[in-house]
Amino acid sequence: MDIKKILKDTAVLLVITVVSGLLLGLAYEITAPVIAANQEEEKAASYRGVFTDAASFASREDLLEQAAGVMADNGITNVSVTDVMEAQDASGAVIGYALSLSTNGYGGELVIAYGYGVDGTSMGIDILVSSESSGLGSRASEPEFKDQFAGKAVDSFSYVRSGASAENEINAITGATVTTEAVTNAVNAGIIFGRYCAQNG
Amino acid sequence: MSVTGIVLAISFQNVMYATLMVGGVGLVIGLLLGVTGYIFRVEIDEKQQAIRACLPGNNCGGCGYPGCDGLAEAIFKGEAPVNACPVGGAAVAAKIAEVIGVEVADVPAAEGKKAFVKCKGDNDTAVLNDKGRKVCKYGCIACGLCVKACAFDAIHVVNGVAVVDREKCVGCGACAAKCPKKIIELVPESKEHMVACSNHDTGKEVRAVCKAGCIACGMCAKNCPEGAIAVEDNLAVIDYEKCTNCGTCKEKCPVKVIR
Amino acid sequence: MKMNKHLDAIYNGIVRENPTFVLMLGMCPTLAVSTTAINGAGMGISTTVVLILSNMLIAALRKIIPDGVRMPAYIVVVATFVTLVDFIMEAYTGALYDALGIYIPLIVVNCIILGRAEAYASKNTVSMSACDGLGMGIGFTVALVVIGLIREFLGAGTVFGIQVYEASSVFEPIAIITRAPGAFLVLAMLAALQNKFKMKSATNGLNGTEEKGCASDCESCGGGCQ
Amino acid sequence: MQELIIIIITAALLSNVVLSQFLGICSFLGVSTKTDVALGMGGAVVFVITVASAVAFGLYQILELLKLQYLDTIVFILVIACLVQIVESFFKKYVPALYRALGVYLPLITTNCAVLGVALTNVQNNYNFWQSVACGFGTAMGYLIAIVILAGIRERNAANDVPAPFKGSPIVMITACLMAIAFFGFANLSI
Repeated sequence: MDIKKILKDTAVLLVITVVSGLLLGLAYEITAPVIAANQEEEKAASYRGVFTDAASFASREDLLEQAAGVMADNGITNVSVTDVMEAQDASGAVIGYALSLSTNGYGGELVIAYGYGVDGTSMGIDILVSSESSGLGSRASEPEFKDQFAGKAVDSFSYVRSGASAENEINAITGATVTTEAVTNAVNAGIIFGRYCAQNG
Repeated sequence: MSVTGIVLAISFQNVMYATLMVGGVGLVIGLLLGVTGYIFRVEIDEKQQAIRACLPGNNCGGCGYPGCDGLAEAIFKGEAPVNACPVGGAAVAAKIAEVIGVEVADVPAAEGKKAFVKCKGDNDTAVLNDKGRKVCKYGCIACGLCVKACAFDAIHVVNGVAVVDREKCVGCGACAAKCPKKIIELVPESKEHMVACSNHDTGKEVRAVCKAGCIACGMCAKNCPEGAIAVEDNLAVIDYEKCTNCGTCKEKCPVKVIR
Repeated sequence: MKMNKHLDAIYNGIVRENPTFVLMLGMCPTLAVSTTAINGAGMGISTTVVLILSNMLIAALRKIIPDGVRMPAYIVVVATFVTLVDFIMEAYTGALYDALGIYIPLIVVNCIILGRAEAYASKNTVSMSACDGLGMGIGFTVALVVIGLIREFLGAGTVFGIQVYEASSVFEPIAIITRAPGAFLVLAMLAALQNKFKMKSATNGLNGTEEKGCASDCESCGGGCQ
Repeated sequence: MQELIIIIITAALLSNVVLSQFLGICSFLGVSTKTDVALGMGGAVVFVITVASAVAFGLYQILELLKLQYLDTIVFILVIACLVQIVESFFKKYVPALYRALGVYLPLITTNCAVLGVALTNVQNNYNFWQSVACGFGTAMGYLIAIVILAGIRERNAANDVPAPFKGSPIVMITACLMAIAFFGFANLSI
C-alpha cells in the first residue's frame, strides 16, 4: 500500500481541481450579471414585439402561480406558462398580458411569447426558443406564419392545410404540421389563460 | 466600471464555495483512484516494467512481438533473448541484461536481419517503355513507399530502383510490409549473397525486359557446394540455413544477378 | 514536400489524420450540429479554440501529471476551458450560443479533444501540441462546414442560410437529411468518396490483397504512389 | 414502481441515446466489431451510466444547496472519469481478455457523450433519485441493445460483398443510419 504515491497523485489532482474551481467561480461571478442582463433584455424585446402599443411591463408572479391550476382545469396538458407580464400603456392602465408559453414541438422544447389584450384580441406571437428542424419547423418564426395570429379577437385558433378563410383559421407551414399544431395549441392555451388573467388580474 | 468596481461586485463567498466544491470532489476522486488502483493492481513485476523502460518504445515490431510491451513481456518470461530488439541493438541488450542479471556474453547473439530489395534493374539495365517505365512487371517500380515507411532512413530509390543502406538498416521490416510489389526480403545479417531479382518468367522473356535479371540457367544451383540455391519457378532462391557465404554462385552466375 | 514540423503537424490534422473522416472521432457533434454550415462553423471554431488551449496546457503539465490520475486531470483541464468558453459565449455572443445549445457542454466529451490530449499533447512539446490542436480544429471545422453545406442544401434548400431554391419548386427538400440519420448518410458518402479517391492508386493499403501488379504503367493507375 | 418502468422503456427505446439522441457515437461505431466485445462494452457502459446517474443526483443536491449549478458539467465529468478508471482497473485485473479487446475504447467511455448527456438530462428533467437511476439504467440498456444489434449486423456484413469504396467505416455508417430510421418508429409509441 504505497501511500506516498497515492498522496502525491491526489495532491496533484487536488491542485488542478482547486485552480479550476477558482477559475470557474471567478468567471461565473463576472459573466453572471451580463448573462442575466442579456436574458432580461431579450425577453423585454420579444414582449414589445408582441405587444407593440404597451409602454411598460410588470411581472405578475401571483398570476404565474395560478397558471398550472388554470391549465389543469381546462384539461391542457402539453402547454405550460413559464412567465406572466402585465402590459401597461403610458398612463399605467392594464391593456393586456404578455405570456411565455412552453410546449413540445417537433425537435424538442418550443417556447413562444404571446400577447393577449384585455378586450380579448390576440396581439401577436413571437418564437423565443425553438429546436425545430431548420428550413421546416423553424419557418414558424417567419412573419408570414406568425402574423396570422396578430390582431384577431377569437376564442381559439385552428389550422388548415391552405386557404384559411374564417377569422380563426390559419395556414399551416407546409411540411411542418407538428410545429404548426404545437404553436396553435400554445396560442389557444394563451387565450384561455389571458382571459383568466383579464377576469381576475 | 473601474477594475476595483468589478472586484467588489464578485461575492468571494461564492467563488470560495466553487473552489472548495471542485477541489473537494478532486480530493475524493484522487484518494478513491489511489485506493482502487491499489486494490485492483495487477502484479506486473517491476522487472518487466524495468525491461519495458529500456526498450526504445517505437513499437516497430522488428522483434516479431506486438510492440515493445509484447517484447518486454516475452523477455520477462524468458521466451525472447535479451538482444531481440533489432532497433536497440547491443546497447539496449546490455541494459536489459543488467536489469535481469544475465551476462550478455553467454547469451547466443540473436541473428539481426537486414532488408534486401530483390531487384537490381535500374533505369539503365531494365528495358523502359515509351513512357519511361520499366517493362518488367515483377521488379521495383520506384514508387518510394518503402522510403516513406522507413523510420531509419535506410532505403532510397537510386536511378529507378530501391537500394538498402545495410549500416542504417535495423531489420524492422516496415519497408517489406509497405512494398506494393512484395519484393523486399529480410535476410539474416551474416549472409552476404542474395539473388537481386524476382522475375518468374523464362530466361528468354527476362532477357527481353531486363539485362540484369535471373535467366534461370541453373549454373548457381549446379555449382553450389552446399546445395543451398535452387531454381524455383524460373528464379534462383537461396536457402539461408544451408548457405555458407562461399560465393561460388556469385562467380558462376553469367548475368551477375547474385549480389 | 518537406515542411517544418509545425506546419506538418497542422497539415497532418487537416488532411492525413482528419478527425472526422480519418480518425472517426467527434461523431456526436458532427452528426447533430452540422445541420447548417453556420452551425457547423460555430461549433468548429469553439471546438478549435478549446482544443488549442487544452492541448497547450496539457502539454505544459505533461511532466507533472502522474499516470495514476492522468484521465481525471486531463478532463478537468478540458472541462474548465469548455465552461469558460460557455460563459464567454453566452455573455457576449448570445445569438451563436442559442444556435449551439446543448453542444457547448458536450465539447468536453468530444472525443477529439480528449483523444488528442491523450494521444498527442501528453507526449509532445507545447508548441507542437498547439499546432496539432490548430490542425485538428481546422480539419474538424472544414469537415463540419462541408457536411453542413451538403445537409443544408439537400435538406432545406439554403446555403449559408440564404434560400437558394424555393421549397418544392426546383426540388423537394429531403427532410430526413437535416435529421441526424441523414448526417450518417452524408458522412458515409464522404468517407466512401475518400476511399474511392485513395483507392485509385494501386499502391494504397486498402486493396493490398489482390496481387495485380500495376505493370509499372503509372499513367493508367493515376499515380498516388509517390 | 410502474412509473420507473415507463422511464426505463422510454429511455431505452423511445429516446434511444445512440439512435435518437445521437450521443455516444464514437465508441458505438468503434467497438461494434464483434458481438462479444460489444457486449463487454455495453456492460461497462451500463455500470458506469447507472452509478454515474446515482452519484450525479447526490452531487447535484449539494450543488443546488450551494447555488453552484453551473459547476454541474465539471463535477459530473470528474465523477465519470473516476468511475471509468475504476472499471478499467477492474477489467484489467479480473477480465484481462475483455480489457485487451476493448483497449482504447474503455477510456473513451469517459469522453462518451452519452454518459454526460444522461447525467445532464437527468438534472434538466429534475428527476428524483430513483427516477435518475432508472433513466440511467434505461439509457444504458438502450446503448447496449443498439451496439449489440450493430455488432451482429457488422459481423454478417463482413461476409457480404460490399462495393470496394464502401468497405470499412462507410458501410457501418449506412447501417447505423438505417437503424436510426428504424428507431424513429419508436418515436411516437406512447406508453
